[in-house]
Amino acid sequence: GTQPKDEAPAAPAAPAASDDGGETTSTPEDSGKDYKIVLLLPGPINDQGWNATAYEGLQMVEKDLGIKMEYIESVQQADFEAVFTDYGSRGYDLVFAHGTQFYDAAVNVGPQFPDTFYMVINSEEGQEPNVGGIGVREWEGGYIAGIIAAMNTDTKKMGAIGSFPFPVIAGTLDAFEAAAQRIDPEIQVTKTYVNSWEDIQKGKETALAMAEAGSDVIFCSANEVGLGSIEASKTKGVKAVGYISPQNEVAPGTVLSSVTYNTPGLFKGTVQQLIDGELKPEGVSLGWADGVLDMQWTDDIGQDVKDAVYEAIEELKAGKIENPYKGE
Amino acid sequence: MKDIFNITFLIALLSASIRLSVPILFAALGGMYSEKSGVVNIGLEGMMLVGAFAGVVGSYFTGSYWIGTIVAVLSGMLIAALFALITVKIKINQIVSGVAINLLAVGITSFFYRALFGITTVPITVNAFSPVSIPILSDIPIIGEILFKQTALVYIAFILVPISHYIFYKTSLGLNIRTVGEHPMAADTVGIPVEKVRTACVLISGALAGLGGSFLSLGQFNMFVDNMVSGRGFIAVAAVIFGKWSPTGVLMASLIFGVADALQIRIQMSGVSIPYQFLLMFPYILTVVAVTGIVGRTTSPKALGTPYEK
Amino acid sequence: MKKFDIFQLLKILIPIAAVFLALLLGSVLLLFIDVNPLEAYRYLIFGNFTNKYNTAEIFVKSTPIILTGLAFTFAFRTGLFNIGGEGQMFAGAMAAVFVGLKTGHLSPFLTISLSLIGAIIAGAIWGLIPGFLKGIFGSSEIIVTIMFNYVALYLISYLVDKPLRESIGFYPQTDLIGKNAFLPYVVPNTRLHIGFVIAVIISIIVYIILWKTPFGYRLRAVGFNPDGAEYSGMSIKKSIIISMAISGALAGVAGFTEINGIHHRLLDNFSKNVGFDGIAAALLGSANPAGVVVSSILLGMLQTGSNSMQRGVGVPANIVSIIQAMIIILVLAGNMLRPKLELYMRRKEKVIE
Amino acid sequence: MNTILRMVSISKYFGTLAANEDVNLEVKKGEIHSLLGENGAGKSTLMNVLYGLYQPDKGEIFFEDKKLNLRSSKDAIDLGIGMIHQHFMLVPVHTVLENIIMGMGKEKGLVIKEEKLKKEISEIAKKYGMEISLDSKVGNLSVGQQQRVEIVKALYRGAKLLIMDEPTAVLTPQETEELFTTLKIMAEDGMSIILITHKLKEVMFVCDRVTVLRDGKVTKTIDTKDTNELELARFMIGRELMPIERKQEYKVGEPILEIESLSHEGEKGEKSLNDISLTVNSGEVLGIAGVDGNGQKELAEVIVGLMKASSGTILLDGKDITENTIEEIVKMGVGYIPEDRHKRGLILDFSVSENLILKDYYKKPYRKTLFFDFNVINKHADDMISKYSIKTPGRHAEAKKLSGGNQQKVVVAREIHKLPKLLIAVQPTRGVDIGATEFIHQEIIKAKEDGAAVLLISTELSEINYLSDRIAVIYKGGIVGEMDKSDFDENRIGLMMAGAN
Ligand SMILES: Nc1ncnc2c1ncn2[C@@H]1O[C@H](COP(=O)(O)OP(=O)(O)OP(=O)(O)O)[C@@H](O)[C@H]1O
Ligand SMILES: Nc1ncnc2c1ncn2[C@@H]1O[C@H](COP(=O)(O)OP(=O)(O)OP(=O)(O)O)[C@@H](O)[C@H]1O
Ligand SMILES: [Mg+2]
Ligand SMILES: [Mg+2]
Repeated sequence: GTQPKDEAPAAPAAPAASDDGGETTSTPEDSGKDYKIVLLLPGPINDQGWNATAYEGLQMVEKDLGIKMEYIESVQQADFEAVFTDYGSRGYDLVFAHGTQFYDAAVNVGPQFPDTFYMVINSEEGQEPNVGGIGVREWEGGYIAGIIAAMNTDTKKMGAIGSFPFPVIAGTLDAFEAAAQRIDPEIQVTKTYVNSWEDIQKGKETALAMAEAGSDVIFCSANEVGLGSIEASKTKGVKAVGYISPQNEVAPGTVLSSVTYNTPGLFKGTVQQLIDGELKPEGVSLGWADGVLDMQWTDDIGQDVKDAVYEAIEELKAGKIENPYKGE
Repeated sequence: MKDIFNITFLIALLSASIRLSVPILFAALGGMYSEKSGVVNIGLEGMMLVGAFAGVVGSYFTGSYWIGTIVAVLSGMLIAALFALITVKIKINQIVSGVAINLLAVGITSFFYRALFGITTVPITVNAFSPVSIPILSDIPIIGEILFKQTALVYIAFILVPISHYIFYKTSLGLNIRTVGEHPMAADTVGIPVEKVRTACVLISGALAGLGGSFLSLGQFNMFVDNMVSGRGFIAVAAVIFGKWSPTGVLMASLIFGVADALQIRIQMSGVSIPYQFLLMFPYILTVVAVTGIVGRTTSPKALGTPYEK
Repeated sequence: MKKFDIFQLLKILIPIAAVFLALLLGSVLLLFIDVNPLEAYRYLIFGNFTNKYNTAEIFVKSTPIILTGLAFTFAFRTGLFNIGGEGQMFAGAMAAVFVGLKTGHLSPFLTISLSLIGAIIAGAIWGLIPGFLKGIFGSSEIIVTIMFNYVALYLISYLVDKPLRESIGFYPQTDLIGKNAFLPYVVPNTRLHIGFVIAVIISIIVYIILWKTPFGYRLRAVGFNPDGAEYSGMSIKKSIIISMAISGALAGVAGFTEINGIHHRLLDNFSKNVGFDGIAAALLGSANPAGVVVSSILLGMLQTGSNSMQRGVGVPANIVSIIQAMIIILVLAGNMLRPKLELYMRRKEKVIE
Repeated sequence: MNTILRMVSISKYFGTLAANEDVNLEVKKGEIHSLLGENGAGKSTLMNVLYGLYQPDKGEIFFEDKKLNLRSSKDAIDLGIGMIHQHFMLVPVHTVLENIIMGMGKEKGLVIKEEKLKKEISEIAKKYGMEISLDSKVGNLSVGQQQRVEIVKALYRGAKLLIMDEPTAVLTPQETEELFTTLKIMAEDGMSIILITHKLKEVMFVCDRVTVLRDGKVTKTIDTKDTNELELARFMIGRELMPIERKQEYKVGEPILEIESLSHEGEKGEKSLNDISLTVNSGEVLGIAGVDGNGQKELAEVIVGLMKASSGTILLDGKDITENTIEEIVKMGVGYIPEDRHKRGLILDFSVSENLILKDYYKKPYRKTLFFDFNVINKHADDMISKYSIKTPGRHAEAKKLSGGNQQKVVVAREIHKLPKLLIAVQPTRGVDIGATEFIHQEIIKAKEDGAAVLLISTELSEINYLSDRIAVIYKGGIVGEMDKSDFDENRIGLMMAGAN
């Protein structure tokens, strides 16, 4: 089963000028390509979403940098500390932990193994000496999805499905709504949660119910559940916005376009920093401005939509838009 | 909320209920065969998962979703054969065997998916069922919309109910199954091969659970994703008990569960202020209430759960 | 004398052979994905013993399994199938967190005791309701406990989403419980907390209750033959309710050890499947407390071992669950076949003599 | 007469226990052959081997001069061997029809043709005088009726050889007589019958030859006309049976149990007890005679509190106990030997020693503070085992491992040992061999002489006659007559039991 996790990838860490030699962990001198790097995934690797894109990152690192990364999947929350401890004591250079929920454990274990760097994806914090975080402003993706959706609705009703009310998910749905209402304040967005990452039938039925109640664009942030919502949109002849993975091909004609995550690039960037000795124990937060998010367009999309999207992206890059989610 | 409870809403609700109840109905009917013969089958979940996976594999390699469905049935039977071997022949506790089968099914479906298709970010899609409108019947107002514009597998599920009823209560085969489940020793003394009957019933349960799984992957979708059964097999186990081990009872139980689930989704959308988690609980609580209020003292097959030893 | 030894030896040899066979089957899959089975199994078996920390993890893992295993055992011995260990553990966890959050400032002994009591009560209630429905209305405890697993799951989801959400209001999880409510570690620099000791003590208590007291005698009598128990003047309803409450309480303690010992806060889906592992442990251990402890440790070892196998040679998680399932099946099959083998050997011996 | 069955040198082991060892049995065509032996002698085992349920470890079976290799009872049935088991092999929730035809799919087709089957079955039933309603649920039938279902089931399958394992243990004299008439008709038709019973009188009356088993071995095969009851008993138990003399006069004490217009309604509202009034005094045995299923079980269970009376009062020692729970009634000193030891009397999975404290488990001295005192419990068990000569591998053996007769002794020992004020004994010697019967009878008399009031409920008139000081007859839930022992007349009572006045 899939574990609780936060949803979203990020991209090549900002180049960020390295300060003094402080606490960097890997030693550039002996970069004889013999790095020991591992990727910890909270769920199964073929979840068609969060974990699967991480795996793509692993493959990219291997292809582009020639460094073989290991991975382990479905790591249970109860085992986080044990796993960190194990890799620390075995002298790994870099441990990727693919989800914020790893952060506490990383902070607890980190200090015992100063030679290992723990990089927690989706964490916006880091801690001396060796825990870093790369947060992804996932809501920025939701925002763009909201614009695409809003410009394709006739009924002025749309549906947004989330897995769990985690901040990233809730923020994404909220941003989706905010963007849509910016386009047209009359638009109503129905938001629901399914408490699952994998119950594809529930995703489908939820989207069907939304369509039956008048929504004509569906958006979903919940891994496999999203495939269910796309299937429902196809059945009902309404539209969907693809998310995370390039999903245009899942249902051509139904998926308007996909907002995708460049997770692979994010891994590559971090490994590059390791090689360059530039890893820093701090948290960064990445979004459109950092190339973490991307668009997969279909031919059905008109130029007006593209223009509106690019305009919004520019605003996001400029930091002119705030995350509508403020926590509970 | 205002315009929600009208006739279109009702139609939509009931068709959703049917879709949601069909996988449960398939598996629960299967579970009923197994339980009627005295074998508790907690492994339905795993058997469904195997069916869901095998259906996609079959359709992928042959291009035919019907062949896919047959492959699903056969694969369900294959894993059921293992279950029968360990529970009926070797007589390992049926509950723990079921738990092990579920664990195994999660593992092998995921393993073989990766072995065949690699690790994908977008799932492999295959040919799958599309809804078939039954001529004339589908034109009946309301009912036609709800009942007769479904995929072929839905019709099969519902036809299986009267067929099972006939088998259980009108044929000697059914009598033998019931005898084995009530009093295996008595069955033995009249020459009914207890272990063979149980094995056959477990195989049937695997076949039907496999069908239920393929309904998910081929009837509702055209793809397999890990763990896509998501607990429906456990609900089916409950539906067997809830339905008092009778085909019509199982049908009712599955439908009630389907309605509850469909309703839950719609209430959540209507924007009521009940936390959504409580709505998600609703079908489960309803089952408890129904089991307590309606079913009452259950009369399970007497020998249920006990391996037969001379 | 010689006879005795052989049969004692069989008790150990057969499970070992069963595990060996399971590994042999697993190695086919491993070869298929180009992993050297010998190396993988070196990690599986010895991976845990390379350092103190990993070895301690075995017991960390087995702690909640022992408790949910005892929960199943207790109900099983009194004629009930409690499939709800998972939900009862969740209930215990909810209470433990609540108490830990509210009383974390008290002295460690006090706050830990209160958490434990809270978990016991909550688990007991979560078991008592199905017991009550069974006793009064005859509702199948199997169904109700399965349903209650889901209800508990969603209840946690609600608690961490709304009322108990961490004070900064960000993640759907509770705040950390007070430091004083953390279970003390028994081996330094490991995560082995006192919960393991508690679990072992509880298993002894369960044994004593069931087999050494009139109270347990009565519950068992109702379990084996309700008609006979009724005839001798015992109330069946009361017994069922009491048994389920105790069974639930035992699983509730697992929630306590997981929260106060490991997670220190409540989150969605924590320690998933421990309830089902407990069922396996109970039946692998022939539903007696000593057996439960031993088989829980074995399952714990299997889990940590397979983690270490995953880490060591990159065996995917799905093969791990296949191997685990095979081990459970084959060890139980071995147990079932042992008496037949013994009989066969005994008879042979008799003929020879 | 030619031989239909020869079992040669049959051995069958359970674990290391030899249930049958080198047993030879020969049955001729058209004969009624009795198989005799104490509880646990190996009779049922031998028959189960013959019926294909057990595979023998050694030996050969010849049926109609063909050597058999039976793999299951299906094989035996196909050859024309029928068996009526000691414990009925009927499914309570099935109808009579379903019970009769179950397993016959091969012969009768996949689809059940109800009307046709009913006609065929009714014909056979009529021929042997065993009409039964085919639509009733077997669970609602009396034991006697169930017996008929079993017989028709075997006949319908076309048995040439019919094995009957203790068929008369639960029948009334009339039913037994009817059964024997039927058996004789069958034998005349050329059918062979193997009859297992513990009642020597029946053996002498109906059987042509007898084979006696002891400890799994044959001790004798003999024509009934060449032997007598006493000799048969000696073959069985290896010693003389010495019936004890019964003192005819007795001293009646205070009334202990007083029942006033007691009624009870069953689940469907039918009256199972109808306005019963009875008194049992200290120091006497009141025997209740009656055909099984006429309210005996309800009478006993209402008194002890297992069922609730719908009207009337029950006084124990002058105190009204009508509304009391069974727990309270047990505590007031009521001993109860239930009709069905497997269902009520024992926890079969508990050890002998545990079963012996079933009603006193929470009392001192078995308990010290919160815990059991196993020294006391074990000593108690050993005492009981030796005093009541219970044959068991040991006090720790599970009750289910004991033979039926020894299981009964455990119940009797437990209920009598406590010196109850009131002892309710229902069918106290059902299925028990003559040695053990004799012993149980002695114990009941001893209890009475020690001052207990005994309510004896039995379908066996000889037992009623032997033990009772006064006798009442129950019919359709009401008492149809009461008499002193001196007025005992088997015929008259038999008629009253059948409802005649
Ligand atoms: N399935 C079995 N497993 C182990 N032991 C058995 C089994 N069946 C019978 N026995 C033992 O074999 C012996 C013979 O039993 P059997 O039932 O044949 O006796 P029986 O002569 O029919 O006695 P009864 O008069 O009480 O019916 C007994 O000691 C009994 O305990
Ligand atoms: N699992 C077992 N192990 C050992 N002995 C057994 C077992 N099951 C049954 N027995 C014994 O096998 C014999 C045959 O069983 P059966 O049920 O026919 O009882 P029985 O002795 O004939 O009793 P009853 O007189 O109550 O009718 C009995 O003596 C019983 O105690
Ligand atoms: Mg017998
Ligand atoms: Mg007997």
